[in-house]
Amino acid sequence: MKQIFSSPDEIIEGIEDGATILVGGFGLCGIPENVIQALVRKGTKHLTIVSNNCGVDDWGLGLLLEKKQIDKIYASYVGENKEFERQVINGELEVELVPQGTLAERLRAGGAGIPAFYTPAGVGTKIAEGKEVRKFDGREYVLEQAITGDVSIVRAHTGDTYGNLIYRKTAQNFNPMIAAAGRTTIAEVEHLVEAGTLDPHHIHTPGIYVNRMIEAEQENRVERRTVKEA
Amino acid sequence: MKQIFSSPDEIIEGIEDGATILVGGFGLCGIPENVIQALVRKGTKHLTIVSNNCGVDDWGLGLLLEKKQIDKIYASYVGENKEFERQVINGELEVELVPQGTLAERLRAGGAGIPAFYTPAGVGTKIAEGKEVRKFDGREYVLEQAITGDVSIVRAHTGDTYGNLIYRKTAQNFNPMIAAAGRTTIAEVEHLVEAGTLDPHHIHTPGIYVNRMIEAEQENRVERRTVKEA
Amino acid sequence: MAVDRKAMRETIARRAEKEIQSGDYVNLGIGMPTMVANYLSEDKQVMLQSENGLLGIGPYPSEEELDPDLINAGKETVTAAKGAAYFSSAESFAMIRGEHIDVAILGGMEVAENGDLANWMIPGKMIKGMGGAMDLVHGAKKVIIIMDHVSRNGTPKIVKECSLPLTGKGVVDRIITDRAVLDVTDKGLVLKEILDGSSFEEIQEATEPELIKE
Amino acid sequence: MAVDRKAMRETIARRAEKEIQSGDYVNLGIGMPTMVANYLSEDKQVMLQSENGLLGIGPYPSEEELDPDLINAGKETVTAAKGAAYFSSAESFAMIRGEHIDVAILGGMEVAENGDLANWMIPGKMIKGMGGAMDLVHGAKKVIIIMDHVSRNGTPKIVKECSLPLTGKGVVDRIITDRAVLDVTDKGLVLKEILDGSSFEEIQEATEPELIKE
Repeated sequence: MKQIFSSPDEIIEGIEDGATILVGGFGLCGIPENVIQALVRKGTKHLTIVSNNCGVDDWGLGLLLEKKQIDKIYASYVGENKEFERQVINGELEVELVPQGTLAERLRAGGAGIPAFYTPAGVGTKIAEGKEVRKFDGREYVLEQAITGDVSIVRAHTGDTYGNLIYRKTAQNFNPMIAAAGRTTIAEVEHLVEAGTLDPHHIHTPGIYVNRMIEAEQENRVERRTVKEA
Repeated sequence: MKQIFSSPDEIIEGIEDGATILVGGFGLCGIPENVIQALVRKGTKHLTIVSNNCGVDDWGLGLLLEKKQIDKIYASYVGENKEFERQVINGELEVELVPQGTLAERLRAGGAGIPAFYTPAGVGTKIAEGKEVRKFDGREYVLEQAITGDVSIVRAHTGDTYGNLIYRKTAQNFNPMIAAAGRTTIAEVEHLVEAGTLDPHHIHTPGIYVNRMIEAEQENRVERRTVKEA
Repeated sequence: MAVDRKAMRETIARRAEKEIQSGDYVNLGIGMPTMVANYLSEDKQVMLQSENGLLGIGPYPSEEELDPDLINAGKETVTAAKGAAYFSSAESFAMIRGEHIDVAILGGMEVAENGDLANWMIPGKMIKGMGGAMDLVHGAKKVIIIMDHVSRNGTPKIVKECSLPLTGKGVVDRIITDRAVLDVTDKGLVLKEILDGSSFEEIQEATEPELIKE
Repeated sequence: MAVDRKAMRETIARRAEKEIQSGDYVNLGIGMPTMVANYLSEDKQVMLQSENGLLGIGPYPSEEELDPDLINAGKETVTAAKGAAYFSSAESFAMIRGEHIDVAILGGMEVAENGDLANWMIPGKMIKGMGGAMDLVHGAKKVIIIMDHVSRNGTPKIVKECSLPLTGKGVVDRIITDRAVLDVTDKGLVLKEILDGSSFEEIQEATEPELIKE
C-alpha cells in the first residue's frame, strides 16, 4: 500500500527550498496540475525544475515562474511563456536547454541506474561544448549524464493502491521516466482504484516507482486548440 | 501493411550463412519456435546468436546447436544444455557471457541508437576486463556497447497487420528490445488481427520495428513444471 | 510584386509530399512541415510519428472529438489514426535515434553545402529551445529541409557555411524550397529540380555555394 | 553425524525472511533464496520481483492454473500476485540497476570480508553464466547472501579474499548462514547473531577473516 493523500498541500510535505523537482508532462498535456498548484501555494523557493517545457503564463509550471520560485530549469522548449523570457533576460532564471530526446534518455538513465550514455544528438553544436565527444564505428557521439531528482511529480489517468499507473493517450510523454528518476515520487491520478483491478499487461509504470498518491480532478487545459474545418 | 507470410520457411528467406540473429525469449518462454525450426530445416550455418539462453537439448535454440549451425552465442545463462557444454569444451562453439541486465540494456541501446553506456554490473570482475572503467560520482562503472543484428526474431501473443505487437505475461521478456535492434525484424505471433482492432494504449512494440509477420501455433513447452502441492 | 506566401508554402508542401513513399514512417516538424500532411496522397499508407509519444497521427479532431490528452509535438490537438500506438517520449526518441523513421521533414533557417543545418536559434533573440530537432536530424534515415529559397531581404539561406548556431553537422540529405530541389552530396550541392521555371543560372544566383548540374 | 541439510536450509530461509519489511520490493535468487518466499509472514505486504519481467510473483500454480507464459527467473511456472505488473527485461533491470529493489537475497559460494562476492563460476567446471546476479548485487539497496557457513569439506566460505572469480566487488551487506548472521562493515565483518548455539570462538573458528563482536 502506498501513502494515499487527499490534500495536495499535504502530499508535498518535505519538499524543501532548493529541491530538484522532476515534473511530468508535455506542454500542458499530462501535467500534475494540482500538485504544482500546491507548490505555488506553499511558496517553496529556489527550485531546480526538470521538465520538457515550462507551462504557459497562467498555468502549469508558469505559475511557479510567476511567483519566482524557480532558480533553474532544464527543458527542451520554453517558447510559450513571456514571464520566462523576462526572467532569463534579467538573469533571474537560469536555463539549460537539452535536446528533447536527450532529456528523455537522461531521465530514463536516471531511473535505470545508467550514469551516462552516448548520443549523436548535439554533436558539432553548442550542446556538445565542454562534453566528451567520442567515435563509435566511425561516427561521433556526445557523452550525456543521467538526471535524477529529489522529488518526481507525475500525472496518470488511473492508479491503483499499489502505485501501478496507466497513462492516457499522449498524456504519457515524460511521465514514466520521471516517475522512476525521483528519490520520492508523487503520482497525481485522475482515478484511484483498488490494487488487483488493473490488468498487469496494461501497466505503464509499475508501483515500485511510486511513493505517494493523490486522486485529483484535472482542468486539462488545451494549449493549442486545433479542430478540423467543418 | 507488413509482409505477412504463411510459411516459416519463406519468412526466413534472405538470412545468409554467417548472419547475426537476435532471438527473443527467456528459457523456453516466449521463443519464436516456428521460425527457429525453419532455420533448422534450412540449415543456415555459421550463425552468431544473441539470446538470453540457448534453449534445451531438444527444443528452441538447442535445435540449431544440435545441427552445429551456431558459431558464436551471446547469452547470460546457458546451463540447461548438454550439447552446448560439449561444443564449448571441444572449441566448436564460442560463447560470450553477458550479465542479464547488461544484455537487455545493450539490446535496448542497439534499437535506440545509443552506441554505448555505462553500467555498474561487472565492475571488478572478468566481465570488465579489457573494457573502460570510469567513475561517476565516485562510483565505478564499465562501458558497454550496443548490440544490433542482421535479423531479429521475436514471438508475440497478438499482432496486427501494421506490425503492432502485444506480448503475454512473462513471454514479453527480451522480445521488445530485440524487435527494435534488428535490421530486419520477423515477428511470429499467436494471433494476427486487422490493424485498428488493438487498443493503442496496450501495444508493447509499435509496428515501426516489425518487417515480416507470421501467425503460427505454439507448442509452448514448459521448462520447469512447478505446481503447488495439492 | 507581392510574393504570395501562401502559394509558396503550398508549392513546397506539395513537392515535399512526393518524398514520402507508401509504407514510410514519417516525422513532420512543427510549422510548415506539418502542412505536408494535408497533401498526403490517399494511395499511400503512411504512419506519421509525433515525438511526444504517438505513432499514427490522424487528422485534426472535430469539436466533439477534441481531447486535451491527445496532442502532437506542436501541442496541437489531433486524433489517432487506425493502427496507432501510444508510448513514452523515451520510446519515441529511441525510435527516432535508432533510425527507424524513414523520413523527417523539417524547417530550416540556413543549410550549408556540406549538409550543416541551423534552425533553432538566432543569437540576440530569445532562445526558445531545440525541442526534438537535434535528435531527429541524426536519427531519421532521410532528412529533408523545407524552407524559402532566400530570406525576406533576399539573401541566400543556402550558404557555404552557416552563420547561425547549428542544429546538426552534415545532417541534411535534401533541400526543398519554393524554387528548387537540391541534394547534399559528397561532391557538393546538386540541383535536382527547378520548381518555378527559373534557369540554372537564376537559381545559382540565389544560392551562395556553387551548384552542380544534375 | 549426518547434517540435516533440509533443516539447515530451512533455518537459513526463516532467518532471511526476517530481513524483509512490510512494503519491501524483494528479489529472491534462484535455488535456496526462492525458498524464502515459503516463509514470508502473511502480515507483511511484500512484492517479489522476477528479473525476466514480473513484479508480484504469486505462489506456484495449480495444475489448472499452469501457464507456460508465466515463469520466474528460475524458469519455474508461477502465478501473478494481486497488483502485479508485467514488463520487458530492460524495464526489469532498469528497476534493479536504478536501486528500486529494497532487498536482494542471493546464494553464495564465497564472501570476502570486504563484501566481495563469488557465486557464479568455478574455474575448470562448465560455465553456466551469471544470469542477473551481477546486476542485482549492484542494484539492490540491501544485498543479503545466504549460504552454508562452510563448504562440504569443512573449509570456510567466508574468507579474507575470494579465490573464485567475482560476481561483484564490495557488494554484500549481510551474510546469513546456518550458523550465524554477519554484517560487512567498514571496520570488518561483524558477527551480529549466532543461530546454532555456538560460541563466538566456534563461529570464528569456521570463518577465515577475524570477526568483530557486535
